[in-house]
Amino acid sequence: MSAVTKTNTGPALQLPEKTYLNSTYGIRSWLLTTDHKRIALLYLISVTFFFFIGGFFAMMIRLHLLTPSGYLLSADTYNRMFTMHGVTMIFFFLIPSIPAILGNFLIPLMIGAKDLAFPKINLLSWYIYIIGGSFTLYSMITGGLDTGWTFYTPLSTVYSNSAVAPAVVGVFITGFSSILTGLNFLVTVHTMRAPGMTWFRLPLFVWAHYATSVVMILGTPVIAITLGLAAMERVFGLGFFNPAMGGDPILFQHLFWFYSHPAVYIMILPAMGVISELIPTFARKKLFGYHFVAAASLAIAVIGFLVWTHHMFLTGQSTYSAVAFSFLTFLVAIPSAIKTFNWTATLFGGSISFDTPMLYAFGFLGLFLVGGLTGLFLGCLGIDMHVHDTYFVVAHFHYIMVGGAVMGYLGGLHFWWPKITGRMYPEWIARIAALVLFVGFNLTFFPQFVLGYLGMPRRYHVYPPEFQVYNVMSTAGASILAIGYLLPMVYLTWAAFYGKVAGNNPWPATGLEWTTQSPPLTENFEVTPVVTWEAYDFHNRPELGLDVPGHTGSPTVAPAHGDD
Amino acid sequence: MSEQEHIDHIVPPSTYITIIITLLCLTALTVAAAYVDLGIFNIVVALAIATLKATLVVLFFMHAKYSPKRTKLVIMAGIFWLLILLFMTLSDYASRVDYRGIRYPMSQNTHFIASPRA
Amino acid sequence: MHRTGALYGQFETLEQQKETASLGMWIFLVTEVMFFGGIMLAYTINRHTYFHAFAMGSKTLSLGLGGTNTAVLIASSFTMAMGVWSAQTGKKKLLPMFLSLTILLGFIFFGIKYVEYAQKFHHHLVPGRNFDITYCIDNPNKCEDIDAKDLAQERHEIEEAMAADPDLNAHAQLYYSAYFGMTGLHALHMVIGAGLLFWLLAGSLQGRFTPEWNTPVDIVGLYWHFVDIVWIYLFPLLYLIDRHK
Amino acid sequence: MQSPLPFFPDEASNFAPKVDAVFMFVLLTCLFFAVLVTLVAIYAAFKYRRTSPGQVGSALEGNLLLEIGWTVIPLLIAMVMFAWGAVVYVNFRTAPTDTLDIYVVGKQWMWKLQQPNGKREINELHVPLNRNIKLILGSEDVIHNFYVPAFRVKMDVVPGRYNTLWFRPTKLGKYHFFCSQYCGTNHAVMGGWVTVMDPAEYAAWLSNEAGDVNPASAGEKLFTQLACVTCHLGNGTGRAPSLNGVYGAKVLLADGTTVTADDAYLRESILQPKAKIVAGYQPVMPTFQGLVTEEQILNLTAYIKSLQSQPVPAKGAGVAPASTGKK
Repeated sequence: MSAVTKTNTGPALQLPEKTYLNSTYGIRSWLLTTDHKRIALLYLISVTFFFFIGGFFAMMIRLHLLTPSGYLLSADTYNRMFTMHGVTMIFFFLIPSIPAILGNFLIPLMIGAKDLAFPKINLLSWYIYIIGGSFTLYSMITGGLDTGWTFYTPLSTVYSNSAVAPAVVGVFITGFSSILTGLNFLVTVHTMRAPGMTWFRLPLFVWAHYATSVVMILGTPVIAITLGLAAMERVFGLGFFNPAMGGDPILFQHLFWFYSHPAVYIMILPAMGVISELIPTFARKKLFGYHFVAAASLAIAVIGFLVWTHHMFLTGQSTYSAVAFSFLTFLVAIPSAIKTFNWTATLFGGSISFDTPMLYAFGFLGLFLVGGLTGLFLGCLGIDMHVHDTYFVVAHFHYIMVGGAVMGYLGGLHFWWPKITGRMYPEWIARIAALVLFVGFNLTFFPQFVLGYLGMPRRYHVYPPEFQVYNVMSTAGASILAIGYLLPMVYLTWAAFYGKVAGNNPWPATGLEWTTQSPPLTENFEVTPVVTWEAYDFHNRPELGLDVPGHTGSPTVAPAHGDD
Repeated sequence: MSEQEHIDHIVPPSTYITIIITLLCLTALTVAAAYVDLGIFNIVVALAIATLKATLVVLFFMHAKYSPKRTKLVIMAGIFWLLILLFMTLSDYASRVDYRGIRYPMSQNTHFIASPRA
Repeated sequence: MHRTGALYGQFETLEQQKETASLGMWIFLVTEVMFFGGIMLAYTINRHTYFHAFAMGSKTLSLGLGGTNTAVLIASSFTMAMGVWSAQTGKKKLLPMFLSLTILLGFIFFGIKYVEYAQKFHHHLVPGRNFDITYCIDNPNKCEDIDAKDLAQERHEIEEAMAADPDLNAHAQLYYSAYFGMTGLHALHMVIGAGLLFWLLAGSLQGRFTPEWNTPVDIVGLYWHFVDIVWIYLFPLLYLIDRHK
Repeated sequence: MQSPLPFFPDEASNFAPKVDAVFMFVLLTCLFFAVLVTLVAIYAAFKYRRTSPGQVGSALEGNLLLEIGWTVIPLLIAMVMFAWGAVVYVNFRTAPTDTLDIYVVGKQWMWKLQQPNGKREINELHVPLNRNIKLILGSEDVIHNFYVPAFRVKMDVVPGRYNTLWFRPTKLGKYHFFCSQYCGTNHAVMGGWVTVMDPAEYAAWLSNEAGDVNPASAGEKLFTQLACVTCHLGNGTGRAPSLNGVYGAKVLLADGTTVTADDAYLRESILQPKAKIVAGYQPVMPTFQGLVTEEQILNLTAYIKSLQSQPVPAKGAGVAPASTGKK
């Protein structure tokens, strides 16, 4: 038998004496830290906080929609709920979730660096995030926000009676947090790789974050200036987007979607990166078509910038332009398809286990498949003219962002929890939670596809009674989903303090982050590692202690590096 | 180390002086050009001169000419994405025709309905 | 992470550190390009839509002040480049001098900009409730800084533009939104740049920058040149195009 | 929609079958791929499940032919989807020349429509069967969107410009239309009904007004039809004062004076809403001059009279509070 079982059950496992968690103490050592791992934990706490705020709004929306006439909230309150749900979830949960938590924690570990290139800027970006978040929370408390997360003008700049200015300023500020994170990642991947860590030995998680950073760098400034102009328009009466002054509200949409469409890739690319780690690890096999998956990430980042007006097919944009953008939209579907096929192909010939992270990976595959394919419906001009701005769109992007990004996020959190905390989460309850999430998610959002095709528009606080059946299903699903989100929050927190000690490499996995102790040292590695293996290569890594056919060496006497 | 030379390439002051004189001359030229009505070429000439000036600043003052390929890639990416933003948006405006067959911008009708804020 | 001399703990070598800082600055400048790109797009589309109003707006700006400011900023870029050269070649006396010159030129720019802004406030050309493109031709006694000949010329131009675009006042306001938006944003960047230059000046007076380690001078230089480039575009866009149509 | 779990809305325009056909093509293609990938993944997951703790997978790294295959084949299929969809859309954006033009104005939160002969409607659209109809869309305030699910068409209504939308109704009946671009508080109630009529009936309708017997109930119907109800909410939370108990009572105006809400006042308020503004409210009500006949004004007045007995809300009432009323 292999050493794996031994390392997992051996009684001798103890947390290492010195880790990044206990190197210094006190609130100052956390709030002024420049350690990327501690900053990642700061993000984890704040992002989770915003997730539950956004989740609360979501619950109110679903409860309200149980009946056609909506007994729970007034029209204005309902409008505030869905707007604040969108703003919180997109700008304060989805965009920072995987990059700022897992990316921050793992990228230096994965490339064998001691920290990110600019540790102080990394801390600064967390503070900017908190300041932006505070502005937005302030707007929620003082009058709320009822413009929709898209802030369409002139509703947002002239007609809305809610606290638009602080919310817009909050999102504007948070944008800089995202820019600085992206900048830090790009520079880090370029200049901080350990010896031997060539570009094509990088884990795909790093590739995905590289692509994400490109989008953050190039897209976010545009939303910043756009929201800046919108705020100026509301406060000082600048007129770029106000038709009463000759401005053009469609221009706002162009600028808004130039960022906000690629922003979808900021949300989904890191999740794809997580899945590209999970599948090879739990199939114990190299990822099928590594180069293609890496290239697909970059292709998504680039082509993703060329499709933004598919959100505007029915605003009266030029017909020619609509046709061109529809064409490009179909092109951007291809790299995602390539990734999906490669993940599926990786399973062949694998040695597949069904640990919780892998269940999330399977869940991601299924939900991303539905979400991605329904994107084709919306990119198709002839269908979009019917389903645009209906619940079909709502269902589609929740499949991508919740089904895709959040599944990836939770999968990654489970997978690296032993690295982050040094302790294992309880396996069985975690598997149950993953299943609950999958079932609850589908019950919540699948009926919305049907609702959309039947013609129920988005953002309705009351609706014709013929739509009720599907709304009831959706609300029932949302209740299950809520439990599915609460469970991991509870047991992961518990496991961080009382879970079983995990050891350095419990799965085992091949990444550089698993060669150091769990939780890692503040400097990550005792000596700078030298990389001699390809990503996800289980065959030439005898120190993992696996039964590789053709290798007879016992793991305990294995050489330090691969013997090829 | 060749890498080191790339980074610390020292541009002699004579080059800087040549560049600033060129830049000032180009500024004078563009101001002079503004006094001549070239029709549609007003904007072309003004932007061409500005681009030439910006290129000189990037290449010499900012040492891009002596920088590693990676830096040049970053600059090109920035320009490329800016062009995507400008031209793909303009492509919509340039090809807009409204139901009366009127092209943008003449189709923009701000007198449709007086809409003072309530 | 511990710092050893000029080397921060996360790096292995000084070259790596310098490379990283310079790459970081360049990438930041790309984000700045996109940032200004958004407002340039708003400008472009509105100029395309309301060309009469925008040409009219250009004509109300002073070419002398704008041109002088362009020259001033180009000169400051030159002194900055010389500053970087002084740091690279270890001219410890010249560096503070060139940095001070750069700051001085920056402040001359601010001074001229202030004169221009004050004029616009005075002439009711700031977007908002009091905006009135015809203010000066209606109240010549309140705009004594414009001489009678220019005023007559302006009256003629405004009447002509009004004939082509009856909503001239609203659309000229868009021009001034672009003018104040773009130059204001540029001025904000200049203020940040001036702050950084003061910080460099303090460092250079302490002799902190050597031929081996002058990264801060180098990257602040990049930033300053970028701000110059933005102005190189703003000048023709706001002051020059269609001025003499 | 008789089925308890409907999947398709009515197909009532020339575009409905076209959109549904593209939809079915994309749906079936996607279903095929989704099922394929799912089955393959499930098969692989069980076939290659881990049998011993130390087991590793094969050394398989990739296959160029497969990669090319699953790049090119989806690309070709996607191009078919794109082209088909684009054909339908271009047809939708290019209106024929023989259309019946109807002007539509969106306003927070009602639709004002005008037939070619000048006849006006609010939140109702009557169109003849099998005629090409073109709606010319404009907005008074924010962006709206005119959406008829049964016709499978929608178009944004953007302030500052005209958009158009055309269709040919192919089935008699009454169909919902919605505002599907979020436009503020009452976005969800900013909708109405499209009635597709027999051409002869339509002609008769165009030149006729239908009467109603009971003035108060006719007035109530009008009150909803004209979208008065979206602002004059009974509970006083709307953008306009509650009309409960207003009739015959004193009303406090913005300039501090009071008037008695008699028939003349109500008539004036309907036709020239900006003449006397109730204290605490903005002059947002559109004029109904030319929109309502004298008979309809009488009906509305009768309805407002019938609200005399309704409970007056504490806040947002049209009725002047007792203290100020005495002055």
